[in-house]
Amino acid sequence: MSRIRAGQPDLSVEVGSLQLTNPLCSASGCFGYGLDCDPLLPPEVFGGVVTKTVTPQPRKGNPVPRLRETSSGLLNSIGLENCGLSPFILEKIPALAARGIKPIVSISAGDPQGFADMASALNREPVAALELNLSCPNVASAGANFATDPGAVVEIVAAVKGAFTAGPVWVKLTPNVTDITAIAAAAAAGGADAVCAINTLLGMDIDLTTGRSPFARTTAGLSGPAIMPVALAAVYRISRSVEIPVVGIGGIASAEDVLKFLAAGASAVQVGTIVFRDPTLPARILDELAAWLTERGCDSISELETAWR
Amino acid sequence: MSRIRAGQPDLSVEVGSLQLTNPLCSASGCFGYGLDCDPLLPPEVFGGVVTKTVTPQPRKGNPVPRLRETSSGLLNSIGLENCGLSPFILEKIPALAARGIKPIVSISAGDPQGFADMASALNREPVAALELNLSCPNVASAGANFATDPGAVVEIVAAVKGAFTAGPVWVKLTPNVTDITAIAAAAAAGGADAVCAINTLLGMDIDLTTGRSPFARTTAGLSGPAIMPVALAAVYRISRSVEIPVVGIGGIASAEDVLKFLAAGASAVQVGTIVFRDPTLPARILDELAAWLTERGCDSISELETAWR
Amino acid sequence: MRASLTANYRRGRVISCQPDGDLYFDLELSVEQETPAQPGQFYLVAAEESLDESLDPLLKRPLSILTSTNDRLGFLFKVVGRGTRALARLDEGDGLDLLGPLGNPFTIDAEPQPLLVGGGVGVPPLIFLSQQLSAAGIAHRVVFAFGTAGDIPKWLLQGMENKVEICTLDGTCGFHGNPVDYLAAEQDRAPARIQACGPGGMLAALRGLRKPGDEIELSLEEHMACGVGICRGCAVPVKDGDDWRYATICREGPVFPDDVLHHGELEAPLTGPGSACRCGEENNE
Amino acid sequence: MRASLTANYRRGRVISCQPDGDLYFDLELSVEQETPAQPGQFYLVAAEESLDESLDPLLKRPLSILTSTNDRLGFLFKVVGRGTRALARLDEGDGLDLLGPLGNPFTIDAEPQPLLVGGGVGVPPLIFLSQQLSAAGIAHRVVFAFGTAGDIPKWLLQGMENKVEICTLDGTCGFHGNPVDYLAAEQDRAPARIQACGPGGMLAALRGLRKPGDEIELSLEEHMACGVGICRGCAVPVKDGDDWRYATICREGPVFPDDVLHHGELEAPLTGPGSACRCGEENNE
Ligand SMILES: Cc1cc2nc3c(=O)[nH]c(=O)nc-3n(C[C@H](O)[C@H](O)[C@H](O)COP(=O)(O)OP(=O)(O)OC[C@H]3O[C@@H](n4cnc5c(N)ncnc54)[C@H](O)[C@@H]3O)c2cc1C
Ligand SMILES: Cc1cc2nc3c(=O)[nH]c(=O)nc-3n(C[C@H](O)[C@H](O)[C@H](O)COP(=O)(O)OP(=O)(O)OC[C@H]3O[C@@H](n4cnc5c(N)ncnc54)[C@H](O)[C@@H]3O)c2cc1C
Ligand SMILES: Cc1cc2nc3c(=O)[nH]c(=O)nc-3n(C[C@H](O)[C@H](O)[C@H](O)COP(=O)(O)O)c2cc1C
Ligand SMILES: Cc1cc2nc3c(=O)[nH]c(=O)nc-3n(C[C@H](O)[C@H](O)[C@H](O)COP(=O)(O)O)c2cc1C
Ligand code: FES
Ligand code: FES
Repeated sequence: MSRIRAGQPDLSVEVGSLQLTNPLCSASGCFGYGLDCDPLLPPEVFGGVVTKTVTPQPRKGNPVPRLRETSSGLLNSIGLENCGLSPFILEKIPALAARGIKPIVSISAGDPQGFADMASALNREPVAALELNLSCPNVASAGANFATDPGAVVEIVAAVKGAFTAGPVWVKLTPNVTDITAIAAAAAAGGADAVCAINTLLGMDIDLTTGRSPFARTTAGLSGPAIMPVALAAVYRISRSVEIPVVGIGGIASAEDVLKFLAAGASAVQVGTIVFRDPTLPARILDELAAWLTERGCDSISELETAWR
Repeated sequence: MSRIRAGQPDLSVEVGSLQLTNPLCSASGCFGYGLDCDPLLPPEVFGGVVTKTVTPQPRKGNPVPRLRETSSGLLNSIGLENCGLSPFILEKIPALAARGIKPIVSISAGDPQGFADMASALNREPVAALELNLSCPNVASAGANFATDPGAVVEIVAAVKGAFTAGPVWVKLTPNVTDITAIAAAAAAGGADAVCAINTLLGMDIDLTTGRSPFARTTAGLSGPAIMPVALAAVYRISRSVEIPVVGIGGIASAEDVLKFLAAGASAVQVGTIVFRDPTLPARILDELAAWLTERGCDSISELETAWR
Repeated sequence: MRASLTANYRRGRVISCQPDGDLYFDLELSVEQETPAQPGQFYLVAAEESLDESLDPLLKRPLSILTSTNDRLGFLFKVVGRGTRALARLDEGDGLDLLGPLGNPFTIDAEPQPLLVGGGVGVPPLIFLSQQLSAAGIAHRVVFAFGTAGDIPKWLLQGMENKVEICTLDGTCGFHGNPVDYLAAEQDRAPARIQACGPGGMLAALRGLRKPGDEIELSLEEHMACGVGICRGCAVPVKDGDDWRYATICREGPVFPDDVLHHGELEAPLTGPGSACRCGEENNE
Repeated sequence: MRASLTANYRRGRVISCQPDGDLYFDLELSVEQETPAQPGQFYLVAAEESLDESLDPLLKRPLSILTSTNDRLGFLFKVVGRGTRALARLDEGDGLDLLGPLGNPFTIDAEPQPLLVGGGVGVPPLIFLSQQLSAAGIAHRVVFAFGTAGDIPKWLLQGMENKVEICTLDGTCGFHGNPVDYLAAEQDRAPARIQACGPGGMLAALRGLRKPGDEIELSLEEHMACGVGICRGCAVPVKDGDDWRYATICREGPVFPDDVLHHGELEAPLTGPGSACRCGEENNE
């Protein structure tokens, strides 16, 4: 990709075959369907727009409360509230396309066939990539989920790859496993073009007026700066164990954080929770990223390595 | 246990057969051998004094840096630096005994026999309980550790139970597993008297001057308030899946936090990292715990349930 | 739902932050390029630039707009936890990050006659509403409820004393009891536009007072993260044809016409732990 | 190692917090029941009570004692990150939590003549030491190094100008270069007690200057958590008979006689990333 402005460092990155104008993508679930926060935070800011996970059918989501703040973290139990695949294809994708944006579409389904069906429906649409959300912690079936089972991961990814040829397929991993590199390897074995790490950590809170969890589903997903060290370790370990690129996610709140993920082995990153604190932050992060590179004499992200030699 | 002062609520708790004067114990590794911080933080404050993990032989520990702060968290890579079992028995236990304190002794060894040998050496000593540290994340053998392997857990616990009859045996669990309740069940099957959850999360940092982890061993253990939601979920899930008591650990920084762990199902708790921020905090937490109970008309911790009915 | 956000991200500077009564703080700010705000709208508020120094607390806190003029913003808040405790410490000249104005306002209309009912932290938007109604020459009633006389933010209510009918739960000032009991006693009340903000229990009970010709607008509360509808955290069930769906309080509310809300399976409290429809098989996130 | 801690946990109140030069801040506090402190000792410092409002940053920050009288404490610090940025914002009257005095001081002795060598944030304890030496009538030299003239905390060095020999790395003031080059030029220097605090590289190089009769005391730095020897976080290898062991800088240091340190496998920098013995098979924690 060419430089945006003369004299400014080139922030573009490649995640495998996918070129992004900058390494900062929106994390699924933290930016709606890409235009919901416009014009406060226009989707054009992001190198890639990952949309809220859609499922084959619409989902109402979980009862309130759905949020609790923890120390430097956020617990959420939204319950995959989404409009379902058809309205997504009929309304959300065209709205983005009208702005010249091809989203990275996060999908989730109940079985490999469900994933494959969604993937083939999306194969005809202007989308940049698919992101498979296998990693919702705490599903109704007591903690068990696809993303903890290497066999299921291979099967789902292979099914999606068979159905989707319009772009790369990313697989989003849960940190709630004994060895995340084994799941990453399964994704690669299934044919994934990249893995994204991490989804939320399994967490909980207690409401001291009742002595019980505030959440209807008891546990919830922990995100935000609190989890960044866990995410960095995951990205580092995965990037040294599989050949496919890694997209880093978890707690990013500054340009320094982005650089830490790139140094740990990520090809790009996603920001989620911190955008709730300050929707103007993504733009500021990119400015600071450019300034950091310039200070160290790097003309582009690809020259980052030289700053550390 | 009788009340300390008339009119003050009774803070004593039972962890199985072990009576503690209050639910607040020191976490292993965060309080030395019990007297190292005296008189600033006298060991008598704690309901139970869990000592730094000792190994059969002394260990020098890891090179510096060993610490990095993260958002509301602390990464450590101390490397199990300890004096070894013999000096511990010859010097540390008698020093505590002279103060009338029987420690809860954290031990770790390279194999089940090693654990059993340590346990029988300690069986003749004035100790209140053993805590088995199976859960050091990130050992040299690439992530593999006893605490992630239910079979190993059963074997080690059974070996220790055969060798140690002087008091209960607690098993400390790592959160870095797909299903912590399976490991807790293995501990129970091996004969453990209680499980302690959680040890540190696998984490990492990057030094932006080098682009590399500051730690010689790359990854490190994450503790502090950042991890409390993960610990609460673990305690909740474990306490509903095994019959033995659970000791809650992870990020506790206030009386409210202690109450949350008790509500989630813990019989007692341990405080670690936060003591580094403020060594006077444990005493203050106990005062606030007493005040909280009094306000809600509870005469003792055992009446806590009534506050939530 | 509005097509796009009119909210802005902006800086404010503290003019004053003073205790008012035993529980509340009055916070007055000067702001750059203030967007005109209407009663019922709110801001997300946090100490300025704290992201560089501290990521705990992580999120902004929602506060209803109490006053809004060209370059001034006023809030009234109660200290309940860490975020509001930090706000209470603000000194003159300190900076704030502000996102807003957010959400949809109360209706301003003379017919039926507005009856404002506020409890606790629900009072600020109704003070603002009352002032706007008065400015528009619209006759209205104001009923405010507090726990006890000492809680009443007296400084703030200066000039409104004659207009406000006060209830205290302990009877130390005005009517002894909650505003629902107070109003329930009025057998022959004329049809009113009941505009209410306060605890979920109060709002739910108010609905029981409905008489023919009444219109009811309720301003709801829930923990918020984004404040702009993208996190889906602040959900409330609303009618959706024959079905229902979750609306976001921050974007589609906080003010809802009562008859839009889906009360089907709801227990007494409108929102809050254990209140909304616990309908089955959803996953987290 | 001392048998028990003489440190206390106490509160301080800001008398003033002022920039001094382009990099440093002078912080003066009043404290309750101050324990007499000696040059080389330090405190762990954090904004008061912030635990109730924020757990980030989590830990206190170590700062060397610059001045210590009955009820006054002085520090000089450089803003490098979040913790020191927060300290730089302190206003008169703000509260601080303090743990200290911690660690072991420099030796105060006339023979051999003390030669104080400080670089950057290593300067404060040596200013304190110089004052104590002067008070005890002990003749000594002081060599301080800064990056550039603008960095020099001039306000602080008032009254010491005649005594201090200044080096700047860019030559904008005093000797052009680092203090090691400066001292290396002195072929016929008399035996000295070199008492140094500063960057690891400087300390390591200073050891290369040793002449017969010299005694060297180095004050070391490392990230700290507890400050009292219980977390084992601030380790430095020291001799232990024929072997070596990790000592804690907070409890057994920060001042170490050079010949106690175990330099065997060490590269140039004394502490810091990649510097100490990476000896094999230890686990974390
Ligand atoms: C649209 C809207 C307008 C509001 N206007 C005002 C106002 O004008 N004045 C005022 O004093 N308060 C108002 N609130 C409530 C205020 O936002 C909360 O009291 C505040 O966020 C608590 O933050 P904290 O960090 O002090 O408390 P925390 O430490 O986060 O929590 C302390 C307690 O408050 C509860 N709480 C926290 N956030 C909320 C919330 N958003 N809604 C309900 N309960 C909560 C928690 O469950 C907990 O019990 C409003 C809330 C909303 C959603
Ligand atoms: C015994 C002792 C005495 C000290 N005395 C002084 C003093 O008098 N004046 C002064 O300005 N500074 C002094 N320091 C250094 C000071 O403690 C650190 O600069 C401070 O803790 C950084 O905190 P921060 O939150 O601002 O930076 P962080 O955000 O924590 O880190 C910013 C940068 O500083 C580095 N850093 C952080 N802590 C330390 C540390 N303890 N040692 C070395 N590097 C660190 C980090 O690696 C990072 O590169 C002393 C340190 C020690 C151990
Ligand atoms: C409110 C909320 C909703 C989320 N919804 C989704 C989702 O629908 N699909 C998904 O894959 N991840 C979802 N996530 C997880 C984020 O995409 C991200 O993996 C996680 O929050 C960690 O990043 P962060 O710390 O930057 O937020 C959600 C997170 C939050 C906070
Ligand atoms: C510096 C440090 C050293 C530790 N050493 C040990 C140890 O030796 N053995 C052990 O079982 N846990 C050790 N831990 C883990 C703690 O006991 C505790 O499980 C963890 O820190 C979570 O609790 P916290 O958040 O209250 O610190 C250590 C933790 C820290 C921070
Ligand atoms: S707070 Fe995010 S949707 Fe309302
Ligand atoms: S800081 Fe804990 S041992 Fe030195």
